Amino acid sequence: MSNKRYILVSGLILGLFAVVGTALVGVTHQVTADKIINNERLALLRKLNQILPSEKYDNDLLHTTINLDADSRLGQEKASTIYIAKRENEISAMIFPVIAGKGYSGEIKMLVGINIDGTLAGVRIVSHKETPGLGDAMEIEKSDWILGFNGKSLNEPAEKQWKVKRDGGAFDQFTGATITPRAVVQAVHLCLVYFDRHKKELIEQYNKQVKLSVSNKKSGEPVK
Amino acid sequence: MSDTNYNEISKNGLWNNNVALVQLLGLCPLLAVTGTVINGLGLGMATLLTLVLSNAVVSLIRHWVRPEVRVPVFVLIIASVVTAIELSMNAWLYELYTVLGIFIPLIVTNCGILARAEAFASKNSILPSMLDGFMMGLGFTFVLVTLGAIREILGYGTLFSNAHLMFGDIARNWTWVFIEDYSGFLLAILPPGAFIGMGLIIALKNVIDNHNKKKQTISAAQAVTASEATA
Amino acid sequence: MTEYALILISTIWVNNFVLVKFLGLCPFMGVSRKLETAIGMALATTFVLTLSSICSYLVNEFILEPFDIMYLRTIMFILVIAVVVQFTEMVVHKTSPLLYNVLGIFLPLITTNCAVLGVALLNIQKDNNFLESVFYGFGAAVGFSMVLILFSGIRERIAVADVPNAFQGTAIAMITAGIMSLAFMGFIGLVN
Amino acid sequence: MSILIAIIVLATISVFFGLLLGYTSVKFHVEGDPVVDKIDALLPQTQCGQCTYPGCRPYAEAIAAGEANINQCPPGGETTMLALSELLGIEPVPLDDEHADAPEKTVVYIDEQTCIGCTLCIQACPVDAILGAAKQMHSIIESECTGCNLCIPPCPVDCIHIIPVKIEPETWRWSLPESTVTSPKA
Amino acid sequence: MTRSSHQLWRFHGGLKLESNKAISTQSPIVKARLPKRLVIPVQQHIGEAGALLVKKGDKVLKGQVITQSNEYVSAPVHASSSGTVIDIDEYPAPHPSGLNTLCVVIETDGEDKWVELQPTNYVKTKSPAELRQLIRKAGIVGLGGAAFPTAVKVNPGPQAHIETLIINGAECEPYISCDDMLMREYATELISGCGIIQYMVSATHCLIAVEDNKPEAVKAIQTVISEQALHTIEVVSIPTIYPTGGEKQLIKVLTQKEVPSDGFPSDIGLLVQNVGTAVAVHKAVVLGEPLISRIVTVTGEGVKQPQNMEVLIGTSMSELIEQSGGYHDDACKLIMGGPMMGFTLQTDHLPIIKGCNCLLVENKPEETPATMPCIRCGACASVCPAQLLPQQLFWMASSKNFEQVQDYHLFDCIECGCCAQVCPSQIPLVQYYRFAKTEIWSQERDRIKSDHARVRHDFKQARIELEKKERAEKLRKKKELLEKKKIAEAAAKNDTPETEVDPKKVAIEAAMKRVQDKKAAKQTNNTSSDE
Amino acid sequence: MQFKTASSPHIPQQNNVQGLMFKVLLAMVPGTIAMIVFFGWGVLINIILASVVALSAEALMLWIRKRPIKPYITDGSAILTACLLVLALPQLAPWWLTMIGTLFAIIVAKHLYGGLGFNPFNPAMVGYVVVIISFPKEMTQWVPPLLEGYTHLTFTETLNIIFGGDLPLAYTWDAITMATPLDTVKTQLGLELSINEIENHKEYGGIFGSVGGFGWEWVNGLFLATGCYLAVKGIIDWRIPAGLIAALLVLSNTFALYDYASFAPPTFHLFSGGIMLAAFFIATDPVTAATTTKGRWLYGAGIGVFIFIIRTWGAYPDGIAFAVILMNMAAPLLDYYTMPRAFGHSWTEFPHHHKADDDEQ
Ligand SMILES: Cc1cc2nc3c(=O)[nH]c(=O)nc-3n(C[C@H](O)[C@H](O)[C@H](O)COP(=O)(O)O)c2cc1C
Ligand SMILES: Cc1cc2nc3c(=O)[nH]c(=O)nc-3n(C[C@H](O)[C@H](O)[C@H](O)COP(=O)(O)O)c2cc1C
Ligand SMILES: Cc1cc2nc3c(=O)[nH]c(=O)nc-3n(C[C@H](O)[C@H](O)[C@H](O)COP(=O)(O)O)c2cc1C
Ligand SMILES: Cc1cc2nc3c(=O)[nH]c(=O)nc-3n(C[C@H](O)[C@H](O)[C@H](O)CO)c2cc1C
Ligand code: SF4
Ligand code: SF4
Ligand code: SF4
Ligand code: SF4
Ligand code: FES
Repeated sequence: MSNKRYILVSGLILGLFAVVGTALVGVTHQVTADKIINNERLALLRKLNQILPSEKYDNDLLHTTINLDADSRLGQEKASTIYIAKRENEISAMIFPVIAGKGYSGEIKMLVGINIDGTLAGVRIVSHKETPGLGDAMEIEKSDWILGFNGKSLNEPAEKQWKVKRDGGAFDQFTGATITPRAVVQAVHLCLVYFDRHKKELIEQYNKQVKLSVSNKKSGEPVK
Repeated sequence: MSDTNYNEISKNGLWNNNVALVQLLGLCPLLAVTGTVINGLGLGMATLLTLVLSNAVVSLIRHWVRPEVRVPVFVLIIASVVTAIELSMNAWLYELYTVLGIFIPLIVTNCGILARAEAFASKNSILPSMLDGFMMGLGFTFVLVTLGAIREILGYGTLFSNAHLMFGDIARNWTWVFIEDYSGFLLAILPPGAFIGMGLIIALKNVIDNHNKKKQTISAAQAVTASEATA
Repeated sequence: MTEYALILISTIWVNNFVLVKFLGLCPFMGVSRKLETAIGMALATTFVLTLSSICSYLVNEFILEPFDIMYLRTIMFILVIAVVVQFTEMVVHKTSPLLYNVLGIFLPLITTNCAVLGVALLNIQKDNNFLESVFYGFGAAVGFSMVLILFSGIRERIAVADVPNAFQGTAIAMITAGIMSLAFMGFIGLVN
Repeated sequence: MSILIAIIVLATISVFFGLLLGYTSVKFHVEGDPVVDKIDALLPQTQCGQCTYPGCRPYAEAIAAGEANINQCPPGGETTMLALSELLGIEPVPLDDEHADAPEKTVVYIDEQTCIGCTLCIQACPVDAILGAAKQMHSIIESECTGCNLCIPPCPVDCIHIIPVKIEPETWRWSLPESTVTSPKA
Repeated sequence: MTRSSHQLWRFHGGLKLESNKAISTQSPIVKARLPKRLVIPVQQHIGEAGALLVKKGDKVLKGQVITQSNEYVSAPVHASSSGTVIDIDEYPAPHPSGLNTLCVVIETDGEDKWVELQPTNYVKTKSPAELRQLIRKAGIVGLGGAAFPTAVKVNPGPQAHIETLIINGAECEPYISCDDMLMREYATELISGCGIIQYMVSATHCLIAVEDNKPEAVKAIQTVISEQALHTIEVVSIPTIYPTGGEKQLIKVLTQKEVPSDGFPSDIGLLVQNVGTAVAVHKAVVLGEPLISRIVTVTGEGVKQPQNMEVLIGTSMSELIEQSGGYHDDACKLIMGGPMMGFTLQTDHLPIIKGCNCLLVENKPEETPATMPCIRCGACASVCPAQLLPQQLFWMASSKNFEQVQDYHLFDCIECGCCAQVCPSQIPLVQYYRFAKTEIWSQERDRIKSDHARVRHDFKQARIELEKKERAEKLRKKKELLEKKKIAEAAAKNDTPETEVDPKKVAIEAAMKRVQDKKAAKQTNNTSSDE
Repeated sequence: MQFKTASSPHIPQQNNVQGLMFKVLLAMVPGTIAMIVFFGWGVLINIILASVVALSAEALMLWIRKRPIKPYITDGSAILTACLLVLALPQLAPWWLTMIGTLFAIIVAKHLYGGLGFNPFNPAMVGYVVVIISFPKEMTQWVPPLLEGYTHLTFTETLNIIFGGDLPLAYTWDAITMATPLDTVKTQLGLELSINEIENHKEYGGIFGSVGGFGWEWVNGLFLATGCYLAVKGIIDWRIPAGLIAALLVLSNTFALYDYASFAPPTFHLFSGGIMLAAFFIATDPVTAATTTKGRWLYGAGIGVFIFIIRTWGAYPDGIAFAVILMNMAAPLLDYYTMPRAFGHSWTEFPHHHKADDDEQ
């Protein structure tokens, strides 16, 4: 066989299999694409629902959001998304992504839900690198500690009490591990303070967004 | 190959030439996802499916492929199969999929699979190839599950936790709890535990093999003496 | 600059590909019996891993995303890697027998090293930009090479030790890897 | 539609890669397998065929092709097996039990009274270690004999005998000290 | 008294050992009785054994040559006394293997009659080459232990320029005192021998190195030197550290130079000879006497009367022991050489050879120490005078990793035994090295043999091939011939007038046929060579 | 007459492994007593427990492996491993924790590799790392050193805690344990206190003595003294501790000079935690250390560097065990690349491969 044909055949064989393989995958993709997107949505929603049970709101939580620029007060160095819960068209709560930077080892990523009246709806840990068996008691799967935040607010306990017990505060630490809870308490507290200060701005920003999208919709432009 | 020895294929896949224990291939997923039995089982199944399908395809096309594109073609086939499986799992076993994470697409580079394609499927017809794939996959899954069980029991004190990831909500209460309030032997769950556990399993296989060999030689020797006695 | 340094520290020490992330274990176990071969494998892997990082970035940026076929990423990456590796092998084989002896014979083995595909996938997952991708791949490779070479040194020692029968060979190697991994746990917390 | 795009993109790329590989495999073709030579150099060249291959080189080729195990050469014994495992970077394989100990080195000698000068042994000897002509007494050049024993079966009068190679003080070897704590490995 | 103006250096490692020499230096050197039987091995040196010049039944005189070799590195062997050759056969050799070696057995006649000797009165009338010839004829080998033919050593070759002759009187091994006594009693001969060697290799200096635990010897030599007012010979007292007597170590101590690993002292302008060798040279040149006797230290706690003896080569060890008062009851180990480097013998019915400087009888009923595994403590490395890593050598030798053990310079090991001496795990390290060395040599021999076999095999293969080809060729030629004949016959037939065939056509046909045949033949050739 | 044969040398010698180990054990006594004095009976109880477990495990493994038991049981290495492990553990470590650590050390880290002399990793440190990773909570139960304000336990109380796991009625864990100085410094630095503030803190300040942690200074000082004695006697190689201490000193000094508020001073580094124990007794374990002269310098220095890195930036308060195992990993390569120049060889031919020579020919 001449070299040229030899080369050509190689190319074609590979091409042929590529076509077949891609077709297979393509079809699978078509079949599964919607489901996958749905799955991802559901997963996020489930997490949010842990903080804010679905009966507490009636809007499409996943699509009611404010995009926030990087803000070190929430520990976020990248732009982040705040989820807005509404009930009968009134904003009832917000869920903030918060990062506690002073954990025992590395960042602790959490979601903090705050009712519009300033009380905590709930806190959940999204990811962390604390020592397993020591610092990980903050996970809901490991202990109920994190539920202790429910219903707390800036004044309840008092400002000075937003510490772990060892530091003279109101929150339990874990035996042998003070740093992790300290970091979490601190971060939650900061978030509450943030909410307290910026509540108005946030609501305004949201309303603006809504208007914009409404006008956009009117002018027929899709929202990104 | 008409006189394919199916028994032999099965034995090789499950034990004598076990992908994980003997060929030492596919170690990454093996060690990475075996924190629990269910994770192991999930990845094992995915791998098994990949092995069967890719072996089948490779066997079908084995006469058409020329050497310089052989590896790319095989890889392409395996990758297609894996991606299809990945997408399906993502759709129907979403949570398991997120737990196994990057190791599902990495089945592609599970050298065990390419090795079977090269060593067996490209030389045999479709049925033996599929059986080979199945048995190899089963052997692999077996190791995954064993290691998963060891690590789960030691690490969490449970077995079959999170079964719902794979079998749906009915499986939520399948979890066996061995020790209530077990604080956990973390080593077992952490990376070092995976290596050490695997080392112990391989050693165990060696012990069993040695034992069998001894038995064989002893029985052989007995047979010889017996025949001598009769003669 | 510090962020690149951190990527290197992270990939080499803290999130070592082999001992912590469980990638590239097959060559780690398979090619570590002798120091010399381990060094060869280390060099070859460093080359391929870095290359694969670059290729996968390019493929992602200029093919997958523009055509919106992200779901084909596994296929694309592995195909590109396989072809690049085989191409390199053939060229090196012909042009530089010396280099071939050092690197070439390991090249085919590398296609099925999950670290190679892993680095490509992780780069996308982490949204690394071009330079970050390169550093990530290079760091991962250096981490891989380092533990591979250290491991081979220890294995040469173990090979002459009075290891119990059942543990000879791969069993004790696994346990050794386990203890190495234990030691690497000490780096937890250095960087994230 | 999106499937079509996917297929087109991938197919184009694959064809390109295929062409590339085809081209390189033609342009950068390399002949020969130097590994065989290296393996052959390690074998004892006794040419005895105990490895089940007709001589050392065929065995070397079989090893290189991955068809034969490295522990099949009894004359080479453990040393050769270890050398091969080193060369090929594969795990040492224990020798089959029967050949576990390095076999004693032997040569043959021809009982000159009985030899009828049939020249059959000369034809069998792979290394021309037998001197003699038709109908005349044959004798072995001891220094050339590799101890392969191939000359024994053809001999019609069974006049070829195996004798151990004599050990002189100069060729004597110190033994490996027996460790009192770690029993020798299997 | 001693001129220790000479600057000294230190070599790495080494050990300070209890010398235990005094027990054998109480009395002067005793001449051993003439034995009834002398068993003289033909191979007593490094290099080739010579061919026998005598046969059973021959009468020999003292000093008569009994083997001779044409090899460069070899030395002849002489009859140590007059008598009759009663046997030439294999006898146990004084060798760690305990194997037999070819020996000439002489029954002495008690007359001890010399062959005619040719003394040289004025050494400098002879050329160095002539002197070397004398030394070669006298069968002199190094008496310091290695038994390397001295004639070879004193011929460093045209390029080498020997600056300094070093005479090794260190005698660093414990117990041995033969060199000590030799220096005390034969100082004059020693100085004479030094002068001769110095002249032969035209060395400008001569240093006689003596460990500082032998002040008497130093004094004796010093006296001779000052008596004769020699300026180029100097005696140097060196610190007592084992193994400072090792050639390379001694050179380092005296000159700070290191002999290259793959070289000889001559490469750096030095020559080292043992004191005994120097005396032997004196005897060979000045008196014309070949090397037929040497001084042997018989010592140790297991022998009743330790002493130094002048012994004829071939004398049985048991006789020496007997003359030294016999064994103590608790004697348990017989060692040829010193306690650090010597090897044990299974029996004392062995002949004294040129390289045997000491018979050491031990009485410690030492239970074999429990060997523990190496704990890598590094004690061995810190005492190794060759600056090796003994424990690495040990690991590799014990796992038969003969490649790597050479990477770690196994062959630079001088087997001094320091490492084994300090090893807390009591590992017989030196035996591992000896095992590895002999094993490697053996493999090397096998390799040479197998290379050789491959060549011969290929050669045979090629020959068979050739024969096959030739046979095929012959066959083809025969066929062709036959063919031609046929054609010719046919042509002849065709020549008959009845049929009119064009002769041209016939010729063309024949030619075509030939071409076809050739093609066919080529093909068969090709296929056969493919086989 | 027939004689015994043996290989040279033939001089009986005094050195043996047993003697070596017992000398090291003896040298550990003063420091250990200081620990008992400052930190209570827990140390002693755990040492006894660990030694018994270690010896039993050793005997069991030898029996299974069909090796002679007596020479190994009496060689002292198992006891040494047990003692070193216990000295690194918190004093109130529960019995099962000590046991798991010891069993891991003896069985996995030592005997799976073939027992004495064959293990590439320091058994005691492997045991320690296993337990600190697996049981971080228990590993923080350090007793405060003879300080006021903290309750001190009697022998029986200690025994009860270790074996029973329960505290005497009146006590809480927080009352009888506290973070070690190292841990405290790390924690408080994390909270952005300065070194000075930490040392003078009304609550934590008490645990700091004049140079290192209170009590720890004495323990370390005694280990330093006996360690030096061992080094002088040539039982351990002085280069390893020297390298370790030098590296730690240089690093901590540099950083403390750079920013004295956020980096602990060198004296604190050297006299807190188990540095002297590590430098003279742990890093010097001949089996697992590098063996060449240069290799030993590098080995010691490497441990020092890793200790500093892990102490300063890592998650674990003290990095000794990790650092030691990390350098154990490097020891074979260190040995290989620091081979001494053999007599009569030149440096340039390193690393010498005669195989390569063959190829050239
Ligand atoms: C190995 C190890 C891991 C630790 N991990 C954590 C952790 O993840 N979270 C934490 O808060 N403290 C952790 N600590 C404990 C801290 O070092 C510190 O001692 C503790 O937080 C102080 O709390 P305490 O005052 O209650 O003892 C760990 C300690 C050790 C030794
Ligand atoms: C094969 C061989 C060749 C030697 N060639 C020479 C030589 O050419 N010149 C020389 O001075 N010594 C030569 N020697 C002698 C050695 O340098 C050395 O003196 C001898 O081996 C005795 O040394 P020892 O007693 O320290 O072991 C040779 C030795 C051997 C084994
Ligand atoms: C460890 C060792 C110790 C030695 N000690 C002595 C010694 O004390 N006296 C001596 O003459 N030769 C000794 N030799 C032999 C010398 O190295 C060298 O071969 C000898 O001096 C050369 O002289 P010769 O050829 O005349 O024997 C020793 C050799 C070794 C390897
Ligand atoms: C100076 C010296 C230090 C030692 N240090 C340790 C040690 O840190 N850890 C340990 O388990 N054993 C130690 N040992 C004991 C012994 O060497 C160790 O158990 C071996 O590693 C077992 O093979 C030491 C022994 C000596 C002589
Ligand atoms: S068994 Fe060994 S020596 Fe004999 S022919 Fe085969 S390779 Fe050669
Ligand atoms: S003589 Fe016989 S045994 Fe010797 S090489 Fe020839 S055939 Fe083999
Ligand atoms: S002296 Fe013995 S135990 Fe120590 S390193 Fe050397 S061989 Fe090993
Ligand atoms: S016997 Fe060899 S390795 Fe041992 S100290 Fe002497 S020279 Fe060094
Ligand atoms: S499975 Fe990861 S390299 Fe083989």
